[in-house]
Amino acid sequence: MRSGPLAYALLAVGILVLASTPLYADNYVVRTAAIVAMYGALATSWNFIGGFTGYPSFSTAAFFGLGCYVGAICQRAGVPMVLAWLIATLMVGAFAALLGAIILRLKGHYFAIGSIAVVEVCRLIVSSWSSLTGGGDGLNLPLLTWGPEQVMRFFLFVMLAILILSLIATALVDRSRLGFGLRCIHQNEDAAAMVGIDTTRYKVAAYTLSAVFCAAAGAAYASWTGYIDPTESFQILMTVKVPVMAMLGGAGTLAGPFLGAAAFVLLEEVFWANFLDWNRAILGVVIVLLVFFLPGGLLSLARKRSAGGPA
Amino acid sequence: QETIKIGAPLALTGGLADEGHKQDLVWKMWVEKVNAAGGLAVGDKKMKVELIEYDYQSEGQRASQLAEKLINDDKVQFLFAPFGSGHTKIVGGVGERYQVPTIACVASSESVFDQSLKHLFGTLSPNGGMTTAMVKMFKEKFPDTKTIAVLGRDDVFPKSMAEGIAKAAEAQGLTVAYKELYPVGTMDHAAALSSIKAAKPDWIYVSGYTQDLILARKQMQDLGVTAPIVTMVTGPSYKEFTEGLGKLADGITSSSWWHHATNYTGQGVWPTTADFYKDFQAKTKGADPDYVHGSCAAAGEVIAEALKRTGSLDKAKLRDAIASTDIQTFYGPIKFGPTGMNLPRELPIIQVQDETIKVLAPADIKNAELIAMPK
Amino acid sequence: MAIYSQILANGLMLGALYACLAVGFSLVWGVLNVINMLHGSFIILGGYLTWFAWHGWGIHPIVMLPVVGALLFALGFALQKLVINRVVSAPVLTTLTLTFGLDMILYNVMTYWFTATPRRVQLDLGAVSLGPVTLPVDRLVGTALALVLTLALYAVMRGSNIGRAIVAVRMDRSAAELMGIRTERIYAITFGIGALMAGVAGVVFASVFPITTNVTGTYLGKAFVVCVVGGLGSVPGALVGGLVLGLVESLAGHWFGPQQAITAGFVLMLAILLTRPTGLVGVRGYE
Amino acid sequence: MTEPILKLEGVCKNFGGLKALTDVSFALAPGEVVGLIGPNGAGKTTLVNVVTGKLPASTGRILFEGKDVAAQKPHEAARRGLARTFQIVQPFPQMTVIENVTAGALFGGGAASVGDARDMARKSLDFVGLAPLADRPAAQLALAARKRLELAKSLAMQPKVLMLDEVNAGLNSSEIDGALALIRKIAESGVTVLIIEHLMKVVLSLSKRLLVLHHGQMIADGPAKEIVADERVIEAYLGQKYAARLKELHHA
Amino acid sequence: MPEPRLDPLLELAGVTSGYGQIQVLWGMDLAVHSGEVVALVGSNGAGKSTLLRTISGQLAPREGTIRFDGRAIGGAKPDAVLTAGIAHVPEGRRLFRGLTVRDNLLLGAYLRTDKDDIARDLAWVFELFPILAERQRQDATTLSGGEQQMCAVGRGIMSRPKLLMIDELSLGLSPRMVEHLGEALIQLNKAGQTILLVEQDVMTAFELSHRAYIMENGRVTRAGASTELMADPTVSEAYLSI
Ligand SMILES: Nc1ncnc2c1ncn2[C@@H]1O[C@H](COP(=O)(O)OP(=O)(O)OP(=O)(O)O)[C@@H](O)[C@H]1O
Ligand SMILES: Nc1ncnc2c1ncn2[C@@H]1O[C@H](COP(=O)(O)OP(=O)(O)OP(=O)(O)O)[C@@H](O)[C@H]1O
Ligand SMILES: [Mg+2]
Ligand SMILES: [Mg+2]
Repeated sequence: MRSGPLAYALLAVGILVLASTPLYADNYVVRTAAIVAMYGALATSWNFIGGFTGYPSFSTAAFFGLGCYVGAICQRAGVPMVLAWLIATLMVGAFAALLGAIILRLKGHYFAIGSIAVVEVCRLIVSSWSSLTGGGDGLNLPLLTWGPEQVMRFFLFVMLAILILSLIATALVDRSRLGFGLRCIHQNEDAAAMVGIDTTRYKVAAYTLSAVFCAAAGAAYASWTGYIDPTESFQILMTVKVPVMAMLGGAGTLAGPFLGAAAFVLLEEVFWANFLDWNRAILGVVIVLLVFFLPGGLLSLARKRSAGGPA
Repeated sequence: QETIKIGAPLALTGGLADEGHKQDLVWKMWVEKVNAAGGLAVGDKKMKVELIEYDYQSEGQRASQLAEKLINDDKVQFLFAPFGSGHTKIVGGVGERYQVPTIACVASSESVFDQSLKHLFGTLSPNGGMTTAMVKMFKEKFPDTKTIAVLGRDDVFPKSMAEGIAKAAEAQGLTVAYKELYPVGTMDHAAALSSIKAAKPDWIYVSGYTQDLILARKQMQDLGVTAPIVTMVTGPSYKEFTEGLGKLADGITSSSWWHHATNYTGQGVWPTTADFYKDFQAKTKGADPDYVHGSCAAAGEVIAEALKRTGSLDKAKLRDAIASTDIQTFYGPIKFGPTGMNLPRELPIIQVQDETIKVLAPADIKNAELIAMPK
Repeated sequence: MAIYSQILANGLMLGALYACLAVGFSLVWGVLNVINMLHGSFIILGGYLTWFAWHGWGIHPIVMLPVVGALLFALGFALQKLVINRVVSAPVLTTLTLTFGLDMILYNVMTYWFTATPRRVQLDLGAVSLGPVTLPVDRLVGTALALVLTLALYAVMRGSNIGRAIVAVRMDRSAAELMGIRTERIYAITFGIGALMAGVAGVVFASVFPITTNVTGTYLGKAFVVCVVGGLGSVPGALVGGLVLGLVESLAGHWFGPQQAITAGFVLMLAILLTRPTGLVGVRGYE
Repeated sequence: MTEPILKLEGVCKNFGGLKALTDVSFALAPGEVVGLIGPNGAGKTTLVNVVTGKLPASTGRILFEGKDVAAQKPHEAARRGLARTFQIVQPFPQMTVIENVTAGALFGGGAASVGDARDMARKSLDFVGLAPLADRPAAQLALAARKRLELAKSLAMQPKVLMLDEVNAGLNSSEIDGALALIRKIAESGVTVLIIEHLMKVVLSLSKRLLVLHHGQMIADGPAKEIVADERVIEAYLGQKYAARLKELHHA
Repeated sequence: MPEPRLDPLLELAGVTSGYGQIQVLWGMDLAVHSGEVVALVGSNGAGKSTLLRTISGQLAPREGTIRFDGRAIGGAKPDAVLTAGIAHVPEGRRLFRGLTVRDNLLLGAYLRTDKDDIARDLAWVFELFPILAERQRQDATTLSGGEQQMCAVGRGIMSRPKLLMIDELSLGLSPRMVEHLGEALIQLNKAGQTILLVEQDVMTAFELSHRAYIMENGRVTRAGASTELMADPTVSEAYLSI
């Protein structure tokens, strides 16, 4: 992943646009910006395992949902909000590390299935452990008492902060031994082990990184909506959507997942606002077209233009 | 000319699409009727009503997103909450934050209203009212009833019904021989039904959504699981249930919040239940409305009344006016309790007899007696 | 003890239906390396066609079996030939994205036309009793059909030229070309067979379960589990996986309550993934 | 007699019912160059896999510098100085040649930073003569160059023992001459080399000592000249015609 | 009827070919007559495999003509080329995992419909390689390297080709196995099979063939009778040293 200045410029512009929405736009736009930031963070997070390492992970919703629940349970126990988010992040990170040590022994298809099963199992456990999680009734969280504008801005900046942290982590990993090793694993895991890469540890690190930002986003999201339940928190759809976003933008790049998330969320926005009955189908058509005409993701457009002729 | 804007995030696709379409249908009927009459009275002038709907695809996250869009972009003055307790909570939370009065027509779990959302009002009565009376009546009619088996879907409303009935049954001296929840996404009830069969209960009570209940009834038949009383909540309230089961629906009891056989008179565009029934039949070419239709169609009257009384569009005033609503409609009385929920009333108990819905209680609208399940 | 024979019978009957549901998905995944997100919708489409034929013209589902099979084969064949083949050798995430998009379209079309109302073909054939065990006739027939169809597919895969060609293409596309196999055509046939099996599963399901578009995700999830338990890409794998899953869910439902039945299925799947990633009867080679 | 650097004692490896290695024992002295031959399927590659931790041994001890390493993972083997090449070359295809080798230096060769690793990689590319292709993606290389890349990568790991699994297969005679010179150079730098090869020309011109595996058993271990005249080896491996050809050459 | 002895069975004239932007073949001329064994040797990356792929239709020639049995087959798809009578045993055996030895062999006859003849040919392959008959129910990829190579050749024969092209017969095989396979090829040829053999081990190649071509950088640099080439000091210097 060679991230040129273009990628950084795109990112900076994107983040600035999102951050400045409260200055000129109404609350709904701010909210959309916060959702873009949230999905951006999820997709960027996924990139560690899916993009760098090339493992088709579908665990995003599990981490997000666990983040929701750990955060909510802490908050209900009286832990201050931000501390609750932190606890959620750490606990889910630890959980991902443990889980990773087990399911990362699987490769390819089997890993994909294992990771998707994790979402289901988490959902089922959360919904049957009613004493702690409220089961199918879900959990209510204390609503913030500030005015709607303030709440919205606050969560926009929280989501942006998570996004920026995930991007910084990406940039750091990209340059480090870890990033190099992960890319080797992506290319050829056997050979990677043979040159001395502790593949298990590296993969677990990537998987954990792919979890922590999701958990943080989930915990913040729970505080934001004020009510969570198992079906909403562990959505299989989210688990498929996030990799799709990353693919749309360009998996394995710094800016791609964020751009893909932004494009996806905005497209959804346009379609369901304008096509009541056919929004899903139209989005489906757009996805199909993108797969055909931009298989390398949106970023490949920019790259094609800047790269010129064949090397 | 200014209009009154009501926003409704609806599930037009996804798991709750059918319910969403019902809401969409009657709300549109109501708006049409109101506007044909010149609009709603706000003080002494009349204003047209505009209904703005978005499809939230049965996804909670999106429901809250669309509620915000309705408030911020479309500047609606009121929200109609979508179907189901869970999504009502989510949309209610958004309404609360923006202090936009939100009318929930299809949420009956007390847990939705006990979180001090000051702007959320529900037209259904608490579902606690559906259990105690039912146990009492069945015990009275069938004194041999000693044991009950309960199978409930693990979802806000069906779960609270399952738990409520078990509690009410125990309180009145029945033995709960079996009580389990099944998770959302269950494809098959054979295992649970086989266990129930082994327990030989006098009463089988199943809660869930239409498709779960159709499957459960069908499998009961297949596996030879029977009891003198079989209750499926809220199966027979829906025509999809009776249509899907045909003959098999016979004998099944349930409770409901409203039935078109009732005869209420009140204010609004449909002064009597019969008026509404007639319009509805005309619109749907002969279909029968269920409680979702009734409750949603009546919800508009809450708004109409509040506007009439306050004579302004001030949100805070409107909220207070709604809180003190006390009206009669074709759907029955609407008067909100301290949590914002319609006050308890005697709810209809119904039974399918010869593939049609009969009302067993309350006494004033009753048109049949409870019969045992056909063998 | 009587209850156990009933529970086992329930489990086996359910398991056969699961096998029928999963076999096409497994084949497409194993051979084409495509995780077919459309599979659940194909099943429901087959189910709806059956329902409409039955409801509208009183056509018996058995008659619809070959009709729906042929229609879905054609649909699958065309989709693969015209759309999916263009990216079939791309990484699995790309094809997944593609079928995800296609499913959004199909799903939307189906909910628009058919609505989400649960429909059921009311055959209500009653039940037969074998000692303490009650066997619903429609489910028994469904089970038999599921088994026969799955075994028929197995026979095709094992004994016919097309079957050999499908395996060959899966294992080594360019070597298969050298055998004179037209790989794109085999891909389309395989996807067609996958859709066909989904369609006939839909016919069987419509006669046994209420069907609605809401359950496409559930079906897809079951197909996943069955594939893993039995082994990816093989017909016997789907059969064994389906039966084992049916039994486990049935027993767990009895012992721990229905709430834990699905969890038990997933736990079984995770356990198998970790100890025997190739499934109970799977072949190696899909890593 | 110096302490052996690598020593196997009674190593067995089973795949289900198949006995791929049965009771294999031998030792390599530091700096030695030894050939390992045997019919197809004899278990040679399996042996390398077991020694480098890619596959766990069923039973037996593997001593590296006197320490039992039978339970090691591949990356531990690499860091200890046990490097290998793959019979079917395994580059990181989308990475450039230099990046491939850098990976070896960074993770196996103990380089302190990515920059250091790059310097080490450059040296090892020079050593094998791949420097001109340093910036090509590995996937574009022809077979001979790929095999060299494997070598360069292994060298960058600063190995003490290097196991070469058919690095010369598919090369023609003149290319083989180049490869031979390279392997000799590696051996001269003190690395212990185990060569697996079906090309007798390579094996004989590099190693004085030969090991012969047959059906997973070590059927011979000794000086190359004696081994190629051994009836069992001729029967199992060389074939009469080839043995005759070899003998002719010896007389000439 | 054309005179079979004079007209070559396969004839390439000025064929160029390659992958994407990389051109590999730069004007190949080559002929194979009925009943011959022709060897093709050359350094690594010379383009031998590319040539076979171009003939068998996996690659389309960019220029030049390929004639087989009197018909132009340049640019035809692999199944058409196979139907015309050319079988290609690819480099590295490429047997199908998960299929038995027998199924692998039968796949060689995928395009044939003559059931009885297929059975007869299968029997003939088993006669040629008795070990395959012994192992016919076993998963093909569990065979030893040499046995796999036999199976691959057998699979080629199963299409009953007029021309059998074999890429890298001896790659990774023990000397004894190479000898064994060589004998089998000679037997095949005696039974009338025309063979185009690509072989890295030049000594083996010359021993097995009647004529040979030497390729370098996508062109033919030498051609002639194998015995002559073997005796040529320039050739033996470049390609032969034990
Ligand atoms: N992972 C495995 N699972 C099952 N059997 C295996 C596995 N790896 C190797 N084998 C079998 O073990 C035996 C030894 O194989 P190995 O690759 O070590 O042979 P080899 O001596 O390297 O042969 P060659 O000279 O052909 O490379 C063979 O019969 C092979 O089929
Ligand atoms: N799929 C491919 N894409 C791009 N280039 C290729 C491809 N396959 C081969 N090449 C290139 O084409 C050239 C000729 O390769 P080819 O395999 O035909 O050589 P060969 O004579 O068969 O060599 P060998 O003796 O190694 O088998 C080489 O430079 C190689 O790198
Ligand atoms: Mg080997
Ligand atoms: Mg070649």
